[in-house]
Amino acid sequence: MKFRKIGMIVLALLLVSSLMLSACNKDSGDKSTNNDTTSSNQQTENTPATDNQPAPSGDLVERGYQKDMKKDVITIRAVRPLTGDEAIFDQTAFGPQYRMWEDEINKSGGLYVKSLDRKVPVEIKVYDDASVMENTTRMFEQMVSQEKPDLILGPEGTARLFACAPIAQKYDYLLLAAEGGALMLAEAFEDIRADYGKVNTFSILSYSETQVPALVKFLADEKITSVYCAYINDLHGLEYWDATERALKAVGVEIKGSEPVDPNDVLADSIINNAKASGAQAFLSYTYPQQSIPIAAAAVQLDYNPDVYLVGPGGTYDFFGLFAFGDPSNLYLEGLIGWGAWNEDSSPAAKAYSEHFREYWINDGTFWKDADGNFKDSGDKTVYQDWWGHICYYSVMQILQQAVENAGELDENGMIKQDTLVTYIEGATFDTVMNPKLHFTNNILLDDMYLGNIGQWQNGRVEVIDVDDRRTADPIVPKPAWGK
Amino acid sequence: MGLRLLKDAFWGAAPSRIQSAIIAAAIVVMAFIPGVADTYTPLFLSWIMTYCVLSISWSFFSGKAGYISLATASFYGIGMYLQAILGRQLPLWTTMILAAVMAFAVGLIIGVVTLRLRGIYFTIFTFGLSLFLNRFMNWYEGAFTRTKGRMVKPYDNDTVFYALLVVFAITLIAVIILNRSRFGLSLKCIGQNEDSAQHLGVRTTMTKVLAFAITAAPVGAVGAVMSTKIGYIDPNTAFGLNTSFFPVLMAIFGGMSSTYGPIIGAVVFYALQDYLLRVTNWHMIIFGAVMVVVIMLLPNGVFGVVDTILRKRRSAGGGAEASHQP
Amino acid sequence: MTVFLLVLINGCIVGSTYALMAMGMSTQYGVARILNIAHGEFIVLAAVVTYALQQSGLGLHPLFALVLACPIVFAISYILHITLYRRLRRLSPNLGVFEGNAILVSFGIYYIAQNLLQTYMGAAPKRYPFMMTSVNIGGAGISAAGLFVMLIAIVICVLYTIFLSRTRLGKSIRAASQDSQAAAHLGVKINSIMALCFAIGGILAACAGVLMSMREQFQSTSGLGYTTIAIIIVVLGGLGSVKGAILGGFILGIVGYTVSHFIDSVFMISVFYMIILVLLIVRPKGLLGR
Amino acid sequence: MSDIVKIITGVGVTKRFGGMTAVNNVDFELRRGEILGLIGPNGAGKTTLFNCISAFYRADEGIITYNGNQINRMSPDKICRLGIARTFQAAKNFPDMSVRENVRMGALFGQVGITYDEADRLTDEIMEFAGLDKYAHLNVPDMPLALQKRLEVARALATKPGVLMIDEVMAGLNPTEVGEAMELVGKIRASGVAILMIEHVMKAIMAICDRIIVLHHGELIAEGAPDHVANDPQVIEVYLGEEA
Repeated sequence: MKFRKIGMIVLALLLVSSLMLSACNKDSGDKSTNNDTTSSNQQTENTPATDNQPAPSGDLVERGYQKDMKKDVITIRAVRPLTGDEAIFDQTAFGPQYRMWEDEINKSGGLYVKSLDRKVPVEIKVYDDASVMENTTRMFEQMVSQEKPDLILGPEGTARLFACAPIAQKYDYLLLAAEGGALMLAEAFEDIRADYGKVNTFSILSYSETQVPALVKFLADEKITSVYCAYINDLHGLEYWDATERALKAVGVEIKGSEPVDPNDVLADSIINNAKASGAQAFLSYTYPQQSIPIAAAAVQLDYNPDVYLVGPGGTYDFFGLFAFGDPSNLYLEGLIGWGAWNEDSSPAAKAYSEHFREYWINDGTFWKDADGNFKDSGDKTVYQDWWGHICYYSVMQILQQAVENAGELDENGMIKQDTLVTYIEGATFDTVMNPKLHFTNNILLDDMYLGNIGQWQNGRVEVIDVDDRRTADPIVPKPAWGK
Repeated sequence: MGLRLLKDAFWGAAPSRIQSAIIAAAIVVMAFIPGVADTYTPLFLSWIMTYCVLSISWSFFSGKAGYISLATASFYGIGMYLQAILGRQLPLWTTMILAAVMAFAVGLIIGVVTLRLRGIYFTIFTFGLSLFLNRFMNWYEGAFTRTKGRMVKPYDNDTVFYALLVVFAITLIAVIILNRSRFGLSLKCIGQNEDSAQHLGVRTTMTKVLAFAITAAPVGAVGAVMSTKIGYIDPNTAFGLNTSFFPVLMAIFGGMSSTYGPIIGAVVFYALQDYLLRVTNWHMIIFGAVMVVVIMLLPNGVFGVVDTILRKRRSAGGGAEASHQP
Repeated sequence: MTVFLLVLINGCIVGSTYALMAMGMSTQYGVARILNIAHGEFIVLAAVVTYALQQSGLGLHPLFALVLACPIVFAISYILHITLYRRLRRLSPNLGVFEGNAILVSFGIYYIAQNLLQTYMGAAPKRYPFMMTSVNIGGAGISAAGLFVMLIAIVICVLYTIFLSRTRLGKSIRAASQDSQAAAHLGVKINSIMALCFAIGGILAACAGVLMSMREQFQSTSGLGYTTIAIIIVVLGGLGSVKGAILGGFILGIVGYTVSHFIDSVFMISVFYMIILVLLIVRPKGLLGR
Repeated sequence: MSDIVKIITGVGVTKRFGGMTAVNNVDFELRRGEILGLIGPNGAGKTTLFNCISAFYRADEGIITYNGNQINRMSPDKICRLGIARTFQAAKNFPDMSVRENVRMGALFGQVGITYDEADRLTDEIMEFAGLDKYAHLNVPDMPLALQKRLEVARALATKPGVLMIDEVMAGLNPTEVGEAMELVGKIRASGVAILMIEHVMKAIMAICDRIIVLHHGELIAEGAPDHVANDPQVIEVYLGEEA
């Protein structure tokens, strides 16, 4: 029996130590060896190793001082859910944008890096965190501390953005957020600025800060006097409804009632019956597709047709009519309002981008409509168009591209310097599909940067109905009956 | 008198010198890692130690007493939320102790209420408990604090690593000592045959409740520490089902019959999961298959296989002196 | 129409699908002693079959999917039992250990099934239009699809209870669930009965999946939600008692609907789980359990 | 008669399961250093009475005392620590422990305040007393029935009881094994431990019991010395009546 006791202990220690060794010299970055042995909690002033090259500055970059440096691929990594509850975001939201961008930029020879004065091919690789937050933060820290890629893409959703922004800051990585944005994020930015003196995370997507005032202005403009709201019991729903409730009370619109909706267990009939009983003119469904769809389906079944029916995130997606009612034409959604918003009339750049996006994915064969416009289902590869986020997400890739093109530079390990990009982005103006002269104001975009805040389905198309010059068509209020 | 009673119940024969020497050496070696390795390795090892603590604690109670508990996520989540709420005002080691005490208290209450339930009912109760806490916090946070999740004050990887190392060391040493003590043996008797144990003078209910609560404490402490590494926790993260099921599978894979089985299980399973997540989208299928195979082929895990071979050979061989120390 | 009637009818509509989900699990636990964590995945599988049939453009009524979904799920469940669970039963020293191990094995199967479903159908929610109208009862609109689903669910419940009480196979199943050793002595071939029961539980899950897909949308990850609801009802009704599962399903549907109507649905869910916890302490054998 | 010391007394002990009364108003007593046989046809309530004494069941009515204090409200482990040890009809040993370890558990938990060394010494004593040390290497679940039962008796003895309750320790044994079991029971009585025995093997009961009580349909129908009970017409009619 003695053997068993000692044998087990030795076995246990062998395994633990072998794992430690493998973790220590994990291959960090394909090019450089990991000689950074400074203790882990080094502050941000990443004192460059003493090298003989003078610190690079603008003109030096002009003279291509790094021209001869060897750099054959720009590694771009991200940690996002590819399986589990939140996998749908990578399939329909940010995913199609960065996949299209990567393909096209490599076809054009690669991403132009200022200091190298040449284009370098790009390789995007996404690690799957299986929609488990524990994995997200651990794998994100492994990515930025050990693997040290050239550039990183944002995690999925607001919650993961909260979790990863401090880690990106600690390792001084530029983080352009795609999906996700919230009032609390602005507060989180202030905390980071207080700790680190600057903020490496930039939020591009519009959120309640700009959209709720636009909605309240719209309701007042359409003389809507009463509202009922079903809001998802999570960060998005609570923030949007708190902001809306305050704004509506300020303008004297009556709140007939509100109820939280559980993300997984949605009793749609009960919600619709409550809304119907409240007699409110406007029904706000501040929920994600997983909840908005059953609620909308119940509204149709119980023929509940308020004057204004607003659906939360996903409402202005091409897939909404399909998922909710099995109707690819989206005519069924006539008059339904959703957050957004832009369409092909919003601006020439937006029109060009929309057509380009459609063409690209039709050629790829996974667009939800084929060339002559009828429905084509390719399982979880299907790509839809979204008349709120997509144009922002593609702008994220454009901002990243223009930052590297104008201020891209390598550090002593041959990786792209992050702080020069951050400083550049803070001050620069970008020519993006959502706004030709886009610029950040302390890491977020103000209202005038967006093509619109609220959209309405009108004969199969989303029209911007903000009460200002961004409006592309007059709103239809009251909403016509379902399915006309 | 009280001290003697305590010593009598909880201190058995001292662990063999070789064993204590090796463990001490291992802990000292691990204490040097943050200095040597890069910044990520201490974090990765902290997660491994987390699951070691979870599976050691699980196997000390459920593995020995035979009551399969799926309540690990509940205590883990309690620790997380306590850290999220108090993390900004109190230092880490205070919140860790508070989380351990809180988990112990909840474990005591749940234990008293449920441990007269047998078998499947106890398992369903603990499964339901984690889901209830998840949904209740969902409702409470929405209705009262008007948020879904909470930001947690971050700590750097080395502090977290040392905090974890302390909890891991205490848990491991406690389990080794308790395994030998009257308390540990009575738990084992309960697992082997509860009726016989009770008629042998073992205070079955008190032992079960106390063991359930004692094993909850380290889980709470570990939850508190690791929430600082997640940064933003919500009910699904805190009371996730994986936290209840993974330690069970790790303990079964490693073998519950020995103290070190769960460690092997935790190390191998966690490394496997991390590797699979990076390599394939089919990680859940492979992981699920490994789970099924482990339970089918190794009912008492890797060590179980070693143990049965040894016992068969000894039983057939006859005569071999068998001073079998647990 | 009084609010009470509205809540009752809608509660029964929700309750009928709950009952179907729970009946399958109750049958599987009653005889085969397997609390199947992957139960929800079979429900989703049946819903996927229905959706595929609807998309195929044959213009068939969704109920026809039963003809396809039930045999598929029956076959999968049967094979699963004779390969995995039968061997596990031989391996486990006693019933208590088997029940514990069966839960863990079913958790592994849940992982596999969910990944396969997600790989096949993607993460997007699926839905096909069916009876998108409402029936006016006493001034309030009740969803027509809901009433239709409730009707079919009640028919299935009645048929199944008759099957259990009248047919020879049904009697041997009930005998096996009372006391498997005793039944074995009476010449009931236990092993095959258990595999059959596990597979019959699968059929009931398939029925629940087909009916549920008529009323609401589903996605690859909704399986666990159905499983947890089924567990609550099986405990409420009494582990292993099919009648208890039916009664428990309707009760939970009505209680759930009432709570969500008068308070809100988020609170309702935590009430569900409170019920399961209190019940297990106060009355572990549930309403009709033995 | 005056020096008879009653260790265990039962007055009006009754136990019902649903409608059926398993033990109906039974009075009995166990005297110091005595071997008391408890016999009766199957379903007579022997094991039920047994279980009421050891608190495996809780008696519905009646009072059971041990050395004068009432025990039928106590938990089984308290009763064991007081000094009443028992075995089960189907030997309930600890499968994953060695023979010695099984006995050691009895030693460790049977008495309050016993130290580990005292427990180890007691274990060696009992192993030798019960003649188990030559089987110490055996794998408990694979042991023959006789050894399984002997192990359970040894474990019970390790709790240093004042009374040992044995439930059918000879059932299913061959004649030589019965002889060995009888010899062990005799040795235990000789060591001063009173014994209450349920047994079907008449030869053994008649040979070693000082007194016998007979139960039938939950009621006490006879009590006294073995030969007195053997000739009691009611007992004969009950046994013959049952078997015929």
